[in-house]
Amino acid sequence: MKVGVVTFPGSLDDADARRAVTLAGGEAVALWHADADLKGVDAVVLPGGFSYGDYLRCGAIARFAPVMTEVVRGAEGGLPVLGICNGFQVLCESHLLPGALVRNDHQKFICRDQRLRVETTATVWTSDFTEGQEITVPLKNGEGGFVADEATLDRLEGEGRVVFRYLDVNPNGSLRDIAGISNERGNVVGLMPHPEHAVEELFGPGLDGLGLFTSVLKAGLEAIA
Amino acid sequence: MGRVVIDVMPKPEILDPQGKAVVGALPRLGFDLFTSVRQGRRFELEVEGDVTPEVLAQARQAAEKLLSNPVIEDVVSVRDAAGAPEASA
Amino acid sequence: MGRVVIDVMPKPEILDPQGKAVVGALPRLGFDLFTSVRQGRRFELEVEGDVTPEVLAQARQAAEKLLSNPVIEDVVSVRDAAGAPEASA
Amino acid sequence: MSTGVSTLDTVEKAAGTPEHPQPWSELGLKADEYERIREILQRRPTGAELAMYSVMWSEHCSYKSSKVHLRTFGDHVTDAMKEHLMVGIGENAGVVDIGQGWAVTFKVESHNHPSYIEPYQGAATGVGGIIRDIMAMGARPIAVMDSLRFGAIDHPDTARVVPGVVSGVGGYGNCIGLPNIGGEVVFDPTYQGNPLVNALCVGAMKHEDLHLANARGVGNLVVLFGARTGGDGIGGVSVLASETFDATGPSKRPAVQVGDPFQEKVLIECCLELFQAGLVEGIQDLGGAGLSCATSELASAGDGGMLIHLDRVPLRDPSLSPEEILMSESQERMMAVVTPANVEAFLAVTAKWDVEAAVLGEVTDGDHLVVQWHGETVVDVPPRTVAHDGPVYQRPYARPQSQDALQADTPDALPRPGSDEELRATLLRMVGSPNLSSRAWVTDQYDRYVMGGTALATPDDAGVVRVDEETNLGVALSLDGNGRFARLDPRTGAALALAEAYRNVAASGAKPLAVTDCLNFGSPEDPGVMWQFAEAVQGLALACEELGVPVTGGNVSLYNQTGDDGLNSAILPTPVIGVLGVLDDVRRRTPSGWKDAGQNVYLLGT
Ligand SMILES: Nc1ncnc2c1ncn2[C@@H]1O[C@H](COP(=O)(O)OP(=O)(O)O)[C@@H](O)[C@H]1O
Repeated sequence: MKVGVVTFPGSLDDADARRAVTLAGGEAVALWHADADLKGVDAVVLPGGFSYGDYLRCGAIARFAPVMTEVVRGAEGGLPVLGICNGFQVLCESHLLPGALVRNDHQKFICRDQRLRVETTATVWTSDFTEGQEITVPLKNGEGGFVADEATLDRLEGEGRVVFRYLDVNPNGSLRDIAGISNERGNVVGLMPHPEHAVEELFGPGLDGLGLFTSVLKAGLEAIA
Repeated sequence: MGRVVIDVMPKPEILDPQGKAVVGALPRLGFDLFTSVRQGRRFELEVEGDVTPEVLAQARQAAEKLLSNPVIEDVVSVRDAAGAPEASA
Repeated sequence: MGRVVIDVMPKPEILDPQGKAVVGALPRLGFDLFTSVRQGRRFELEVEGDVTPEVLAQARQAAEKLLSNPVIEDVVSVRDAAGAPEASA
Repeated sequence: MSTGVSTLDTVEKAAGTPEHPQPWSELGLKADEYERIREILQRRPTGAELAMYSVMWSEHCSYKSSKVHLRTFGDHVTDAMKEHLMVGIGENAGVVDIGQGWAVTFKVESHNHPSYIEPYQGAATGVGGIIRDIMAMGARPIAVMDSLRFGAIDHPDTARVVPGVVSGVGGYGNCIGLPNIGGEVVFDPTYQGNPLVNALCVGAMKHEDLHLANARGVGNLVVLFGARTGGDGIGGVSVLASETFDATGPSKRPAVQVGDPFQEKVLIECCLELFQAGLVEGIQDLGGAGLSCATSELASAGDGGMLIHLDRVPLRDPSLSPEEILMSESQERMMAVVTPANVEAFLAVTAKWDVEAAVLGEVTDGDHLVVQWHGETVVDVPPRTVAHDGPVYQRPYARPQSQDALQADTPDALPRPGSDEELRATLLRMVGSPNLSSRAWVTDQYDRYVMGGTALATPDDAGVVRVDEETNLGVALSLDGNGRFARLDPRTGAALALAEAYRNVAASGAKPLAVTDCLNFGSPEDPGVMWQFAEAVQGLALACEELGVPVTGGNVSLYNQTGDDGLNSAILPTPVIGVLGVLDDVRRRTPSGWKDAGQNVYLLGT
């Protein structure tokens, strides 16, 4: 199964996302922001970083990259898409996911090993976890506060679309401790923490991040079977 | 050479961490008159010639499509820097 | 309830990476009229009563001391949101 | 003489107006230095030449006060110490062979004064500058570290400087995607008006990717690429600019530089693609002294001359004069030497990354660096005289009288905790003191995970990163200094700083291979400070020889003081030492601290 990882100018964790895909047993394919071409991949990861410097709003300029037209079209057709950190911001800016990410409430960049609860396994990116499973993955962001209006938050909760929730501490002021959400269909997931940095023993806080990548690979295999 | 000014502010109902930080810091510096602060963005766009209605129309489109995120922000003004407000929205 | 608006912009001679990023993105979205963009900040400060000269004076001080970094930014305007410009600097 | 350019100070004009008064003193040159320039050129310099010489002969660029002492490092390098050295002192950064076809390059550099003026941007551009040094060797940067020193923690100005510096280091490093794997934070009142911001970068490359900064091959093209050139950091030269401009004068010139880490990130990827495609003959970063430095150093290290058309430099501010363009320290720029056959492919790569590039000129068969402005020659100099043959000072130095009293005042006079209660209170006070407390408030603001190769970082004493994903070959680094020890005895203090960094690297399981150093001192014009400097260099050189690790490069920062009152207003003498070691498999690194109950604890050494 082929998983594409998009590189925008300013993407930083693109090589890490490709490594995670490979370690999970998939084939990682590098996608370039300026190509309106998904090279026939079966899923797409929008990685972390500071696309275009994130000087305007995080993800605001990346959203208009040629490759995003294809990603949006694919996502609407059911293609699994995962946005990590800056990728999550791009998904919100593209309106594939509701809400927005604003500056951390404490105004600083924060890097820490973050505990999360997996709130649902009903997405293609979390089927390999168990409901309520507690995992630890690195978090690193300056603008990670998830905000949306009350009605949207209620809908996300009601429809089981809150995918990850912060445990112990809310590191950035996200409303209702939300760390990650999905679209209605469950093929598009965005989260602020970095599962791709918890896939290799000794190079991160453990292996808890692998689950997202093995989930989508399994979903892919089932689709073929 | 003309110049268009665009103001973008966080929606009133949206959390504004920067504004909140400022309002907390002001009294510590002895500025005690302000009850609330919101921080937004101001863009200055330059054009070759005059600020025509066409320029203003394109500026408003850019403001709504790129310079602001409608989920959390409002475009509060698009105007000729000379002071004339936008023709009409 | 009164409101003061403060505009802070990067000094013209200082590199403005924000503005640079925007001016690079605009033509890709078909906005071709703009030759340069600078991005600054706009603050809205609220006070209990009216915007008196005293309020404006304190707002200007706050703008210079806290809201802007005088090494790289200029306070370009401090005014009553009702539109009246600042009394005098 | 054409009237349209009558304000332009050309070589032709300079030859005809020998008596024209020049602001050499305002530019920081001494009378004898100005005379020497006239001797070299056999005429008065043009304004542009004066600008180049003045900046390249400054303490910062020429090392004129420290040069005679720095030679000590070379004198104490044995053949055994050179075993792993591919490039030693003198290039942008030293290069160390770590085996399996891999090499690493690393260097520490200071950005002290700018960080006091504008803490965020000063620190940010400090990180940006050292990263470009590493890129210029052909390497991919893989990690950064930062060693920071501030004034008293309860001083009001510390509250301005500290958050700005920390978020500047983080802001640049995080945005460019380099893990921060360690550093120091120290508070001491002597750094009050003069904080130290020392940044280290380490990069890795395959042996064959090593690039050196020289302009060889007649006909090869000189390309400037990256950010546009603005009026950054040219405060001093405005005296020249105001001479060449009419009454309206130049527009305001910024005192500080603003960094654009996004531009630098793109520049890194662009450079690596250029290297990989074999499109670069020589490369040089633009840092202090900007184009003056890049052109004269490239030409000086090459085998011919160089012709530069300065009017082809892409400008951010069109009002800049030729002198100012030569001096501008605008960030995020690089200069490459490219064969004519490759230039099209070169420009295709820069275009792919949306990086602006301009062919400024070419390598010539002469032996002069010639700079033209719209066809008129404004610089015509032997490049070596600018870049390498600057003045060398034998500054007087002497051990200050006060040193005896300082050393006689031993800790024996200090009160000792006498009871359990007092011991407890002392311990609590120490744990809570600014210099011993947790550094998480700093390190939590730095990304240590990006690139996925960090095997050790905070709170460990050494940082460890992987170089090769296949084999897990990697490096360990530690950056340490102790100004209080160095103040008591500069020779021993420098040796102890080396010993600490060396121990930290060794304790992580790595084999220490090489050393970089940033020597932060007060004014070299004070014989007491100069003595501290000379002693520290001696101590470091001897300790390096003892331990068998060579100094591969570094940086000297002088004039770190807030007044003219000699040792009383100088900072503590602060040699900051970085040690690099190699691990064949970083998965076998040893973290500090014990992990499980029941483990035995041993104390080693004396
Ligand atoms: N400025 C800094 N940047 C990055 N890491 C830092 C910085 N200061 C301290 N650290 C890291 O924090 C940890 C604790 O630092 P410190 O208390 O100085 O340790 P020690 O006293 O053992 O040398 C170390 O891992 C060190 O590398």
